[in-house]
Amino acid sequence: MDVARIRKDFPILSRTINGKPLIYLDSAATSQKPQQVIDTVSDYYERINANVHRGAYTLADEATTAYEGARSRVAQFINASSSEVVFTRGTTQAINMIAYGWGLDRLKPGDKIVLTVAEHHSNLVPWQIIARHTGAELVHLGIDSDYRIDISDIDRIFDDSVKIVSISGMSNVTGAIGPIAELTEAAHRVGAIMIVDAAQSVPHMPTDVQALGVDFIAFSSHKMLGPTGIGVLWGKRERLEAMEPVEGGGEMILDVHLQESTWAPIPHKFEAGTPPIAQAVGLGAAVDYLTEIGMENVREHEKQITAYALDRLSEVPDIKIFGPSDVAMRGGAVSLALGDIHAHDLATILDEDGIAVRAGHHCAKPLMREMKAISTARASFYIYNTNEDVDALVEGLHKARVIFGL
Amino acid sequence: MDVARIRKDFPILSRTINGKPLIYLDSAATSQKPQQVIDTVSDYYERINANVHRGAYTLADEATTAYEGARSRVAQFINASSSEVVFTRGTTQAINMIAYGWGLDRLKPGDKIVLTVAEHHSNLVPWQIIARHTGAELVHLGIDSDYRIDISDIDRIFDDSVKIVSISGMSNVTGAIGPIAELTEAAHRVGAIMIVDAAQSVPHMPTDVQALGVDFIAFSSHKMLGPTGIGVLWGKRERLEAMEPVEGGGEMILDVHLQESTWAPIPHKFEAGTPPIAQAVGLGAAVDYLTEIGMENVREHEKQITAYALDRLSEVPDIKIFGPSDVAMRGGAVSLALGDIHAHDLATILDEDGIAVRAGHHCAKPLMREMKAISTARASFYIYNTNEDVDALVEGLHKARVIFGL
Amino acid sequence: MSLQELYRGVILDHYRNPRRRGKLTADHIHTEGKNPSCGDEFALDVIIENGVVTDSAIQGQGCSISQASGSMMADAIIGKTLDEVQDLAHTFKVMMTIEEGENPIDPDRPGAVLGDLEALQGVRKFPVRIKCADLPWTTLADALEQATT
Amino acid sequence: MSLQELYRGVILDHYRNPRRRGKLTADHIHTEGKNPSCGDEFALDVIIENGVVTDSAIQGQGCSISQASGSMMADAIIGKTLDEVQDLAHTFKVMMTIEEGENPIDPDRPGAVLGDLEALQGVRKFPVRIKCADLPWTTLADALEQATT
Ligand SMILES: Cc1ncc(COP(=O)(O)O)c(C=O)c1O
Ligand SMILES: Cc1ncc(COP(=O)(O)O)c(C=O)c1O
Repeated sequence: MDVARIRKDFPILSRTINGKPLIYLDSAATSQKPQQVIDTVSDYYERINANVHRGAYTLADEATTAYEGARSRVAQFINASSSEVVFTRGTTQAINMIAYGWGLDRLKPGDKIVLTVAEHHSNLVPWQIIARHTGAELVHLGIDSDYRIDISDIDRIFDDSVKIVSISGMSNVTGAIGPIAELTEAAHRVGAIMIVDAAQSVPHMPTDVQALGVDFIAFSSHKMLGPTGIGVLWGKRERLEAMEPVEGGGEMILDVHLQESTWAPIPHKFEAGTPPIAQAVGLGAAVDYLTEIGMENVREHEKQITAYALDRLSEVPDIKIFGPSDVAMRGGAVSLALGDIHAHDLATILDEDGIAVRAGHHCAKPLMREMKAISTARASFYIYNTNEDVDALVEGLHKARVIFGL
Repeated sequence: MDVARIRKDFPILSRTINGKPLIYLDSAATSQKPQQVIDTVSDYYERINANVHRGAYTLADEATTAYEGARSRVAQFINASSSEVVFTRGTTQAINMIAYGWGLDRLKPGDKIVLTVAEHHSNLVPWQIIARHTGAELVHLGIDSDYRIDISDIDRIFDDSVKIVSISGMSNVTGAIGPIAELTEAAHRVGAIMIVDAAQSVPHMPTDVQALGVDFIAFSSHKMLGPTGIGVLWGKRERLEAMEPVEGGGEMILDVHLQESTWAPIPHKFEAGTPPIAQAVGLGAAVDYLTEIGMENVREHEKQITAYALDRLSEVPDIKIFGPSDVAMRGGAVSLALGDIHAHDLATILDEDGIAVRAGHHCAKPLMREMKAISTARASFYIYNTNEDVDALVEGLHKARVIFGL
Repeated sequence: MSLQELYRGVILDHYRNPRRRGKLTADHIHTEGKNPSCGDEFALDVIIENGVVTDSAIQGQGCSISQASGSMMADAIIGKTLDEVQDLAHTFKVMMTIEEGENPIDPDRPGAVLGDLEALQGVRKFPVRIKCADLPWTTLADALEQATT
Repeated sequence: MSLQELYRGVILDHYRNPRRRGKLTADHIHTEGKNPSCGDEFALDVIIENGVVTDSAIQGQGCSISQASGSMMADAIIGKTLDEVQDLAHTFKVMMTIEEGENPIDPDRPGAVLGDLEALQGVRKFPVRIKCADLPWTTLADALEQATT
């Protein structure tokens, strides 16, 4: 994998921040975009733009072909069939769609939804809302001392009352890879559906939904080189067919009468209204870009850089790292605290040197409480990051220690 | 208004279709985009791209400023305050948000939702879904012989059981402008909330939510020169504050615990997950573009071209036009049928000359039934259309008559 | 000029005077198809006795291409065995570039292979319209599947 | 160098040794503020007798800027009349470019106008952080509103 060549594709990397070249270490929040993706979107608007699915003229047909072509590329990317790929606004909307579409009519008091304390708010709050509407109960698996999900108790927890299990494939805070295989086995044993919040895993490692064996996964375009405003809900055909659409409107119907309507086949029944067309086309280009590099190579590159980062960071006095130390068990999101320096101050100090890291609760407040951290600074890596970026980070941390008199 | 100069801003207008210059008459489905909007989106990705609201570094701050700046420009465009502007995926999602967020907890059997037979599926199906969940009842106002909403019966229909009224500001099929003032008065008299599906009206005429006096409006960016993948829900402050968020996730929370959460203030409580950031910024540029032209001028231009079209089209033998003849009562979406030529065939014949018109039910099947039309061809105009475009359309219709031996 | 090729006289004739329009009363198989994108609808009644199509009738509404294709199809299948109907469908779909194969049509002997149906050849140049021509054939495929299970 | 200006010794001192940290027991006004974007939290207890602030205490957690600003504020308001506190808040917000006005600070006489609070001047160069410095002052504004209604 030729990182130097890859970097040339990302126009933002030639920007300077406070007079220093940008060192972007916040890809877990959102990734940067290669020129190929940016140009694909512009080109769509400049040459093809029309509404999809409803037109008998050339442009409308080209737009539909571009939109549906993006769907089949995304499907291929995760080894799924096109009709199982639903375009949503993002991971968050996808999870909400499952919560409402699967949960609202099916769940009843006493039913259980199994989550973990390490989930992103997007995989906590929708279930709280559905629990309130249905009387179902939320159960949360804990984390162990290595920041991984503790599954020692699952035999006790999983009984027939468990209807839904939803956990993240990779934590956006600790980087820990989730115990998908074990939980899928446990979920299916009791007849529950298994959902993976794949917002962090799909962008950073190969994903094969057939091999995973789960029922639903959700991910976002903007974290995998694609445009904002679009994400993906993948579901097994029979699950999608059995699920109710949440939103009603144009495109998702077969027929509409004044009092009632029938739904289009999947995936369209879940895509009410004009979809994010240009964004889908852009996501298609992002998927092409990643496929060209090879997701195995993406994963290897990130393992290497994360190992280097964990190693170099351990040199810094007063540092605490929240996450597994074995890179085989984790992705490239590295959360840390440095002495009594607040993460927000750390971010400001690093920003002076052009280094962008996230500071805060990373939309995972329950996990922060669990880890007894109010906020952490997080550096996260992607295909355009280098060991030199890590060096700059380490140097910045040393500087922060000096400024704060540590 | 200098249409020739405006046309130069739209790169797609220099495209040829089947060897002929594109004549785009489908802006009611989606509008074309000026270079200014396309470049704003590219520039965002090339220079600023970061996730919003959660960053302490320069890029994240710039991204947040760009995103929130777009919100305040949209607010100004409709004379609202920023905190009342919620970014959604589009009109469809906005209406669904009101249906679920206002209706799910409040409606009960016997309550009525007043709609019309002329609504777009996006303003029919969400209410059917909520009616099913709550037991509320749907009541539909009819249309009169001039294709306008028949309000002769509203005194009988409006009583205390009416809780929600939702109608379109301008029909995407007939072009008819909705009786907003009369229905708002009737709705508020019985304590119901008044919603306007403004998908067709906001792009084509000045909108002042203060003057309208309604409770909610919904519209889509892609129909008003902006990117796909984003739309707007505007609501009166007290209404938004009283409404439940539908989707849960990041960004929309104040605090999250394992079992329950509290919501951020409006508008954020309705924006779960990473929002369509680049799309918001693009919509901001679209709003700037329209403001520069002046919405009064947009409306005047469209009245002129629609009057010309209605006049020229009436020359064509065997034609039937579905919509009001007085341009003061209507916008620029002109639906028509030509003898026994199916709309789909008409669209194909026109496409041979580069003319893009929509054919079908226009996501308004109940209205089509009401009008006893299975499908119509629809030409719709925007700022870049000229009388010559209308001439080409008329010529194409004559040609279709010859091909079909009329 | 390709529009002329698309809208040949025989197509407009089938559109305006559809053959076998109506419903069957004797025991029959009924299947329906829709093109939600353009609103075309088509329904087929068919009677199959001893592996041979003995009667057919069609209902529906839509564009000239879908309706003419259905009218021609309803006529063409009469008296054919199920295998022959399958062959016909395949030949049609190859002509329409829906299935793989070499175009079976001989330009020097119009109508020799598919009869009236050959008039739909012009649709090949209008990819958007191919699904219109194909709609009746998906209802036929459904009917054949019902007949053999 | 502007980072040094931002993180002056007096700020780090207030961050690490916040003045008036704790809760009041006597009758007092309590207000709270949050910056959801960065997680900063701040809460203020204040006693106002005869139009004069007689006691204050602070709670909360967050970055050095928000916590130092709160510590300094809690000290600065003691003994001031409500009008004087309003003036102080306005002067502070002008210094932070949150409200309009000419920067009240005289660089030749550091501390002359706002005391320790002047150390927060450096925040002006970090627009992202201005809301951190301002957080305690929004809780103060809420407290003043409660006191006067
Ligand atoms: C009147 C009307 N309402 C609602 C919509 C739905 O808008 P969208 O598809 O952008 O959600 C449209 C456009 O398709 C429309 O014309
Ligand atoms: C693990 C995880 N889940 C869900 C999300 C939500 O994704 P989005 O904000 O794109 O909807 C994120 C990213 O913010 C994430 O990291």
